[in-house]
Amino acid sequence: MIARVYVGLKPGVLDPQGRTIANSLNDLGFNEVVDAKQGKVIELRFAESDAGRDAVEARVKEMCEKLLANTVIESYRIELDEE
Amino acid sequence: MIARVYVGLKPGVLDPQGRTIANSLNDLGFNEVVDAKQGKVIELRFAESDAGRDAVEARVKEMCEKLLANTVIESYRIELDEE
Amino acid sequence: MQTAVIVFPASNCDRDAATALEKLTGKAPRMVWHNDPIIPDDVRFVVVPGGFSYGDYLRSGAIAANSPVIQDLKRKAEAGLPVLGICNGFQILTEARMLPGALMRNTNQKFVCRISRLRLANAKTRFTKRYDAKNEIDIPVAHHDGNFFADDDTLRRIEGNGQVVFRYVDNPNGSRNDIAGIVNEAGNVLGMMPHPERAVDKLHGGTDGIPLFKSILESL
Amino acid sequence: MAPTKPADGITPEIVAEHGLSESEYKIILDRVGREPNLTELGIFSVMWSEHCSYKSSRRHLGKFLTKSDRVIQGPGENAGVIDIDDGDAIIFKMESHNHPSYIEPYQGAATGVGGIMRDVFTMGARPIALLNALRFGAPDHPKTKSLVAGVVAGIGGYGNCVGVPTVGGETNFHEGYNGNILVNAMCVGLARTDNVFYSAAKGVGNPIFYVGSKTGRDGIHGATMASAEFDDDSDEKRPTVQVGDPFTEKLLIEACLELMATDAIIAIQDMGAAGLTSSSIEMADKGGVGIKLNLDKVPQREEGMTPYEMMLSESQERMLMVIQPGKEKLAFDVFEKWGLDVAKIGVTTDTGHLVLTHGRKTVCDIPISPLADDAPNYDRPHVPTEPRDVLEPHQVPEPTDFNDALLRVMTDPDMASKRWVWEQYDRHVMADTVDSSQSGGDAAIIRIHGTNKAIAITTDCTPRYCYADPVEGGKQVVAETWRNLTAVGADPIAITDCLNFGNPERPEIMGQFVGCIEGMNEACRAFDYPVVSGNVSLYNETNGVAIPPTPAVGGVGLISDLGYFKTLKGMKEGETLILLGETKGWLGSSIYLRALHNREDGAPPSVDLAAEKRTGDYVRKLIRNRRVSAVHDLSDGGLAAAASDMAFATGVGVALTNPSDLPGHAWYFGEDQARYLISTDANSINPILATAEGLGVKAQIVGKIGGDRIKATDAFDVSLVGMRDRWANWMPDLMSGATETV
Ligand SMILES: Nc1ncnc2c1ncn2[C@@H]1O[C@H](COP(=O)(O)OP(=O)(O)O)[C@@H](O)[C@H]1O
Ligand SMILES: [Mg+2]
Repeated sequence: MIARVYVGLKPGVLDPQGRTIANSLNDLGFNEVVDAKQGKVIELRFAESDAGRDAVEARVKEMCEKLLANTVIESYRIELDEE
Repeated sequence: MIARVYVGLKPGVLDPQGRTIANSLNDLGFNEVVDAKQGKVIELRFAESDAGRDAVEARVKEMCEKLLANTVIESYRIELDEE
Repeated sequence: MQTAVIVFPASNCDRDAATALEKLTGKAPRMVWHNDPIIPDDVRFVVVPGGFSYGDYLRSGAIAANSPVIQDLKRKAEAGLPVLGICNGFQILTEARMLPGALMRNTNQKFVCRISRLRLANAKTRFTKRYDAKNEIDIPVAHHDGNFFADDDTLRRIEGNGQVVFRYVDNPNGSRNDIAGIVNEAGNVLGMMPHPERAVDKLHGGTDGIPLFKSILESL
Repeated sequence: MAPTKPADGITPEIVAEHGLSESEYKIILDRVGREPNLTELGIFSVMWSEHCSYKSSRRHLGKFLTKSDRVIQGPGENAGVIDIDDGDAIIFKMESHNHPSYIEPYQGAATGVGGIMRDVFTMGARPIALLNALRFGAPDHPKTKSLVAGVVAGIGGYGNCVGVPTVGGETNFHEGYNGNILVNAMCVGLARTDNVFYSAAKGVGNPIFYVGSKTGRDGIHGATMASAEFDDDSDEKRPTVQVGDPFTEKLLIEACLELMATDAIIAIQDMGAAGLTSSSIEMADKGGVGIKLNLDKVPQREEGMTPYEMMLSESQERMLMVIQPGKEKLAFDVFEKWGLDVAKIGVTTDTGHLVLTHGRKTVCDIPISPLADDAPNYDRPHVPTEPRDVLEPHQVPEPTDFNDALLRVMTDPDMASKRWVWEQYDRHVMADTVDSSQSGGDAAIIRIHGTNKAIAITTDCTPRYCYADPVEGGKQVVAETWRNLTAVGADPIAITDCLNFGNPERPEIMGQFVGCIEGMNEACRAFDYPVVSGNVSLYNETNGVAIPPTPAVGGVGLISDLGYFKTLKGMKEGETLILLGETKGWLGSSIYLRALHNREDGAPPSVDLAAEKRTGDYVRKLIRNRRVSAVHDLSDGGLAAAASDMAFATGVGVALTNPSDLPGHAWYFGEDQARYLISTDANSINPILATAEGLGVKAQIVGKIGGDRIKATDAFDVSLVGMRDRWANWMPDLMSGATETV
């Protein structure tokens, strides 16, 4: 099983990285881009186990709360993939 | 239209971030995690236009090659979303 | 007076902090390793130093905030132990929720190292009393992620409580309200991006950091 | 790229792909006594590459002065070691990472910093300072900005994270580097003289330890790449570049220094270019022993790696060491505490052979001595550079507008402030930076922790002089570092160098190389200022066009008492400026000529080494006697530029005069060597002038300090703040809108 965790800034949090990307794209002549946001994807690979989907998801959620996302500024979304 | 660009290290390229994240998850007791990789998602919002999907995709590809990905060490994947 | 500096893998201002503490207390601080479950009981003041704990991978300070020693630091800070988090230390304290807000990438995306002028926003804290009538000081900054963010409610609250201690005169990183350093509500935990420990020596960064250390050490 | 599967036969194509000539291959056949297998061939090819064997340069490097009373270790080890009294030793070296930085600027520059730091802490030193000498293409070349952005971010990203201050350097722009930028990094470390570590393996049956990151397929053939020219396809080839991991480097430093405090280490060597191959062979060769490695034990990042790949990998942050038998557990414990990969991968033997096993099979068994001793050593043909005519002042047009002339000189790409660069470097970490790029000063000053003494460090090179006249240019490079150290009051001790040139197989390039070395060496001898370490980077060419010859030099000096140092900052209102040294108004190959007339012709200033010595020794004496409040040497841009630098740094104006018969442009912008500007109070003027006369040092009053303008009789008159803004904004303006990969 593989889990993909998408972490992005919460709405309302200024995203300077996104801003810079959009500006740079405009400078390069990609004027159709009006806005850009940058986030992270963390892909986790697990050891073989018989834990069910829900159990895995619950664990990944815990990882996010504890470490992978800073919920003061970020929100996250989990995707599981059986491979 | 929205484009999502996923950028990750090419296979075989050292990923110190991913390794450190995996180690840290293990330290926190998430022993089921054997490996972690960290990548980026860049979400681009476009101005209204009648450009077709293929045309947009071609442009985003150009953005990736020029700016969004460092193709010496990173590979990318584009996803388009009509909203 | 016994002080301590916490050392994480790739902390790198631990020596700077230790040098400053030794100079001002006459006694070498205890260097407490991140894996130690307990900060020794004789320690009266703790510095969480700057640097790049765990390479700043994932997010600055995130991994360090989960280390065993920080769990003990949290307990002891709640019981009143004074703590100073400098730069990466500030990032760690916010990640550990010992201080509100978060430190994001500098708006211009670049690491910035310069002497920065700070305005004392609250000169009455345990950390700033000794600045006397001075209201501007020069302290070096050196960071990539020093852009302080808190949502509107939090910002209003900390401003209202007088928790904002230092503001940049010339904001180098995009911090909201030019915030350079804040204390917790109880006033015993200070986090700041500028490096006061690099300003305790005429030959190196000036001496405007000395009153900060004196304030807190004398309050003990 | 070479095939990585074991081949049955070595074809001429495979030999050529490995950058080996037919005659070199014949020697291999002879020394091994049979046809080598692919792994063995790969090992020979990297060991005999230009990068590892110095085959074009070795015989010339041998001419350098390498000894003095203070030299503990000269060239030949990972870095040079000098004695700075009280049991303290300074260990330093400079190295290039040019090719990788052109291909992937961030990682190329970052791993360059990582590599040079490993060279220094391998020898038992804690790194205490980093410098960087950078050359980029023309500012308006389409690649320049992103290369600048990436290289600077990479240097900062690595050094800042490891926590070693980056305290100085230089940044030039010239179209000659359009296709080949230069990224030279220097590291200085501090050790105890009785605890310096060397790379010679000793004894038989001693365990060999591998420590640090796992081995991956990074940068295979990096060493041969560094020895090849670029062509138009290079952008596309994109060989696997290495990614740096400063976090692991920091752990490696702490762990190695911790183990070095015990007696567990017999020998230690970092894995730099050509990784496991060159590190194991150098250790064995220096110690006169054999080595047997079990490649199955090498920590690996990827599956299915072949012996060939493991031996040639350039994965970063790895070290090899020979451990004292019985101390294995101690070593394991230290490295595990720091969370590093550690494995015992082999032993020293008495066979004189490098023997590798993999999957229980012997995959390599070759004698070690020919790898080192029989490495090619070429006497490449060289022709000297044609001397140029000397340009007399009247042959160079005077400016119609001196204010504009000063502006053009101060905003020339090489002259403008590099704050944009050094603000991205942590210059203060470690609590001992007394002066750094911050003041724009001549040399950085780093205190020896816990003492009242310091070292001064600088890097310099003036490629346009070296191009015009390699011998004079070579002298000038060494003299300028010596002058910069002198200007802060330090006793210059020794240098390291990074010799960046084009294709040595072309006689005119080889002539530049030989000429620069000759000039450098002459200066080293005149100053008793030896070369203790260095690096050569050749084949810096694109499509047959070579870079300007660029022998970058890093100089180190000692300030034995911090009560007596000076910088270019600190002059006071009302003081007098005195110029020491002779001015003939040398405008050939000057910044003035380039900035105003877009010309780079004319012979470069000649360097009178005796005058340099006389004048420099006097300057140091003045600083020690507290006779001066600020000192700056004169170099690019001459008197006008030096005075402006001092005014910018201090925030006080200057008013210059021209007591000579020379026309204004020659007096104010001439680049005669062996000169310094000093600022002093009224009481000291006469004693200074009198003593100078006695010493045979020319001394003239050339200006006054005060006000808020930079002005000169019969020449310019501009506002200090206005000029400083233009000087300061050149680089931010250039870089605004720079697009770096995100
Ligand atoms: N790449 C760089 N990194 C750090 N400092 C730099 C860099 N480039 C220039 N500087 C700093 O800018 C100042 C001026 O540089 P330079 O003109 O080369 O000085 P000088 O001519 O005295 O050797 C010096 O203090 C130098 O250390
Ligand atoms: Mg100089």
